[in-house]
Amino acid sequence: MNERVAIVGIGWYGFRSITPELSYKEIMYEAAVRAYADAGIDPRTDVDSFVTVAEDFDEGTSIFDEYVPDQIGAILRPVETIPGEGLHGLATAYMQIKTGLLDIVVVEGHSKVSNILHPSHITAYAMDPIYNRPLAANPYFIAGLEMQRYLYETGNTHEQCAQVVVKNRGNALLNPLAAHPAEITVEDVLNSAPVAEPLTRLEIAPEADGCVVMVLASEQTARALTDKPVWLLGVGWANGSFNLENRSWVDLDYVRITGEMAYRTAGMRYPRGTLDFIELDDTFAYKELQHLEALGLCRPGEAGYLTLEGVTSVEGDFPVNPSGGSLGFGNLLDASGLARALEVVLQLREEAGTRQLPDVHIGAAFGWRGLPTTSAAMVILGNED
Amino acid sequence: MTEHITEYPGTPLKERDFTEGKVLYNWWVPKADYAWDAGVAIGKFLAGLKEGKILGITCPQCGRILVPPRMVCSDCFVPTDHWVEVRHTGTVRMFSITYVTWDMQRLEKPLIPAVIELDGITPGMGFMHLLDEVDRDDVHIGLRVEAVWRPAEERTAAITDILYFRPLKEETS
Amino acid sequence: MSLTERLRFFHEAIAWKGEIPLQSRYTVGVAGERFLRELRDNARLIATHCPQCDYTYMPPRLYCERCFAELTEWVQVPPRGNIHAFTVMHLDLDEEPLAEPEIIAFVQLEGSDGGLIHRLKEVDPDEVYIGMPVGAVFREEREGSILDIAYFRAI
Amino acid sequence: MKMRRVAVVGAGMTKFVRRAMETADELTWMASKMALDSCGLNLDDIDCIAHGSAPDSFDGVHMKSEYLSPGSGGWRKPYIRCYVGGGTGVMTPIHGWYHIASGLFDTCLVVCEEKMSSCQPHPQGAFLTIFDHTLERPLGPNLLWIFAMEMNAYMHRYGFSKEDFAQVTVKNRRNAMHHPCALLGGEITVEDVVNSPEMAWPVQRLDVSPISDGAVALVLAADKVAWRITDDPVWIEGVGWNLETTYWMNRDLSYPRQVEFAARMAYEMAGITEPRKQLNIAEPYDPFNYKELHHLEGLLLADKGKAPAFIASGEADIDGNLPVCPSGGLLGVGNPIAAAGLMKVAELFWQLRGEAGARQVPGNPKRGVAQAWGDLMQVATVITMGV
Repeated sequence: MNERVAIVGIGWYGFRSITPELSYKEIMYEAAVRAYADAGIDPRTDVDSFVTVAEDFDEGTSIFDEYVPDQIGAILRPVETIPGEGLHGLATAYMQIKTGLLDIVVVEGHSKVSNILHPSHITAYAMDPIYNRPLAANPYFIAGLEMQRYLYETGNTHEQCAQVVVKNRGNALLNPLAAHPAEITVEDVLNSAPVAEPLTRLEIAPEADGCVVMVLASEQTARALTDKPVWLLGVGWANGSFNLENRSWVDLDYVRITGEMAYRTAGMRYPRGTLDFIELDDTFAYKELQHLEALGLCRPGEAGYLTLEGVTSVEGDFPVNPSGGSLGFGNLLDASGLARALEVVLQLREEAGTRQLPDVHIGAAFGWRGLPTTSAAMVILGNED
Repeated sequence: MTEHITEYPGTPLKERDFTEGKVLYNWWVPKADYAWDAGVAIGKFLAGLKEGKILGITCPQCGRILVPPRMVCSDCFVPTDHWVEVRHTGTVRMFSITYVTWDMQRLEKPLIPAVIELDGITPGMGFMHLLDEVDRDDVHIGLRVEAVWRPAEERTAAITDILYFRPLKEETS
Repeated sequence: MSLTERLRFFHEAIAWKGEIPLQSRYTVGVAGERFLRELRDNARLIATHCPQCDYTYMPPRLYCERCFAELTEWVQVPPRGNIHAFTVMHLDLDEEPLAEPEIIAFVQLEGSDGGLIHRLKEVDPDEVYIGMPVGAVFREEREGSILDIAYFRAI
Repeated sequence: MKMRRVAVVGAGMTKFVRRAMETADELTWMASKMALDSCGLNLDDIDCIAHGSAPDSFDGVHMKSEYLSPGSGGWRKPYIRCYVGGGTGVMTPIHGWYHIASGLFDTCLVVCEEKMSSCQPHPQGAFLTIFDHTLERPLGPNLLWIFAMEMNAYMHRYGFSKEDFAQVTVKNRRNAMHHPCALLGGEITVEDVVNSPEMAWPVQRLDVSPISDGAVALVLAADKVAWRITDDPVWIEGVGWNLETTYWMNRDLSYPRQVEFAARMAYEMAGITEPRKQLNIAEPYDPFNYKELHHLEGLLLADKGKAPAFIASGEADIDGNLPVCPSGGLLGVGNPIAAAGLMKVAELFWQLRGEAGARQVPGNPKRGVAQAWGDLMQVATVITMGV
């Protein structure tokens, strides 16, 4: 088995609410060309396997992996599509390299969510067809139920959730990649239109188009290719209970298990003290708090307080979502996890420009597949040898 | 099968079990509507169709003229360049004569889908379309065909701006 | 290098409209048949109990997702329980504003570890609270669907 | 650096039926439970789940993996789905293989499911949306079109007759008579096949495998763990997968290059230099009868254009020196897309353990190859196993 695996190249296209100037094939090509240039490789000769992340109904095409190989230079090569979170794709590439059979693996994930005319109908089509879908309710009700119960049990407040939006969309102002930066206040968030009380419109991450491609390599190859390898120290992923009626609405078992696996594979016993920062899913504002607590990065009920106190801001002791998170960067559906990981790589390579965090060595990216799933994945990255 | 497994799960049903109420079931029609960005290559191809042109694009490295056009050459992974107008005649490379629609309704008059290799560009380049004005027995691999266009004012920048391909008449050879 | 050519004018950008045209027919399954026929014929709710995990699945399942054992023990569950969580919905499936906001609640049914997600009616949103006792209102004309329960209301 | 060895230690499957009463999730559980029972394990002994299923439009659920996670045993476990069209059935055990070979896990439940009958008005309609949304769908294509064109190209190149292809349907349906889960086992004749109704010339009704619902599951275990679970583990010796260009209309469809590339990858890993001698059983993907021949050539088990002669020679029968599709294949057992490919891998598992009952290939076979195909004539997934 290969010992260690590193990210040796990153490339992206986007991120904006619409991308009418290019087709999905063309944004994939743009991101892939940048990643291959960054890694210094030619996909036609150097890459052993390609992993892409896509869901048929997000793309509007069945068996979407048919439409993937040409634009990322992968024809007549091993190519596999993972219908899952972008970080599930990263974990798959990690496993493929660790077997020793494959040396360089490319991971691709994109969003053309602007091409979906009725996104809520697509999300509703993922719900249980016998017990939940017949209600024909907008799937945001799941987030409404979860947020209400979460605030009720943990004592976090709606203002603290609003502060997450203020922080993340504010962080996005310093991130040229982000699609939805904004200077807003807690009052703006609390007064925005109610969607699924207590959830308001501004607490829902606005969608964005874009593509992320990453090149991973085994240790030996990574050292040959780049002097700034970003090591995959730990990986973790897990599912919870799919049915709405038997899942825990507050302490998310699947997030806890995902974190435990990632920490274990990274040999990390005290994550809060070892991680310098984290990029984690904030598809809904309350989710950032809920995920922080479920990942054991603060005590239950403490996440809201830490956010209001500024501990999780870019100047704070434990920055959360310096990229702007999905709220500021834009919700890329299943590719969101790759956008989180992209930020962690940029920070660890000290290429994050004006939002560069000082002296960072270990960061994590956590992704959730969004409504109505209980499926999460996480990677822990480091820049030290 | 492991010999000691004797009974396998799974309860087969007949279509009438649904109509006769033997099993309960739910129905759902997803609103899965999309507006896919055509982008540069296909956008220009569609615009060309509206003007009654079939456009291809060239790979500078391997020299192939690619139809349908694409912004990257699949073999070379090099960006393509130099648009080319392609002739409206070609050769049938593959075909079928189908008596069922996409959702398996029976057709009296068969549809004849075919892959047409267009003249004057790299062998194999072309696209799938329908044949018409031809008897099923006359269709063969190698049949020379020409495009039949929708009247200009009715064209909408779509693959269906070409109505169909029909056998080439005036080919003298 | 990347694309050698890009669009110059916005009007050059074409979006091709289309759909995935299909309809889906779902059998309700082994557990669903028994649950929904009982609901239709007798306006009663039944659940499956896993003796090993001592977990009562509502809605009932053919198997326990925790220990994977087949569930053969059916138990009666009263059509009432307490609100575990509720939300006031303002958007419909098309993300258009609802004419009237509606309440959707997760009702934990007595004697079960699960419950049902359903609409709450005959109550004003600001009178609803977590823990509130509610009961199912059954339709007269039932056909073996979760919608045979019209809604839940305060009891 | 030696790769960690991974074995199949258990398998289970449901009947393949045209319309199942059970929900997709219940079918998935039935196969998974049988696989665990077959090797005396329970869900707690499983470290991770490798799930595989094909178009969501069949079962009628978006993000189908989430809906099927309970039935796959995914509750509070690492769980990833892979999906490469029809090739998923053989991609999923490869997906499971690198879960364990990476060193992250010791045991893995591999499960594939498809419930095509939920797709209305006819499951075939779902295949409209595998074509390009802008340049092909407006023509109203049916999946039969592209199969018919490939069959046509293959026939045209070598001058095959429909009888050459019909013999495959006859062989596989005969073999399927001994498969307890088979949908179409039975004795038919070449004449029945060549006189069956024309659907999309040259494709006729009995050239095609049936729409089906079904699920299959395997249990994989790492080297030492496998020996503790069973006395005869079946080792995954070679894995290979490959994807051709999207532009099927620009390709010569008479020969599947991607199958050859995937086969070479798997043979190289398994140390197979002369596949025709070293392999004792072959399960090429047979959604259509001509495809079995097409894939035998791609798998380097028959010379180009010579596959029909190889089948006619009787060498491919159960008692031949290289039995092909002893399971009965998709044509006989059924074709619930993702589960169909995994049924072939399960067949190798039972055959190489001598547990195939009435279908058992004599002369205790040592090594077998299973292959799946998918997408627009485009993906190949190959796995070789041995004892």
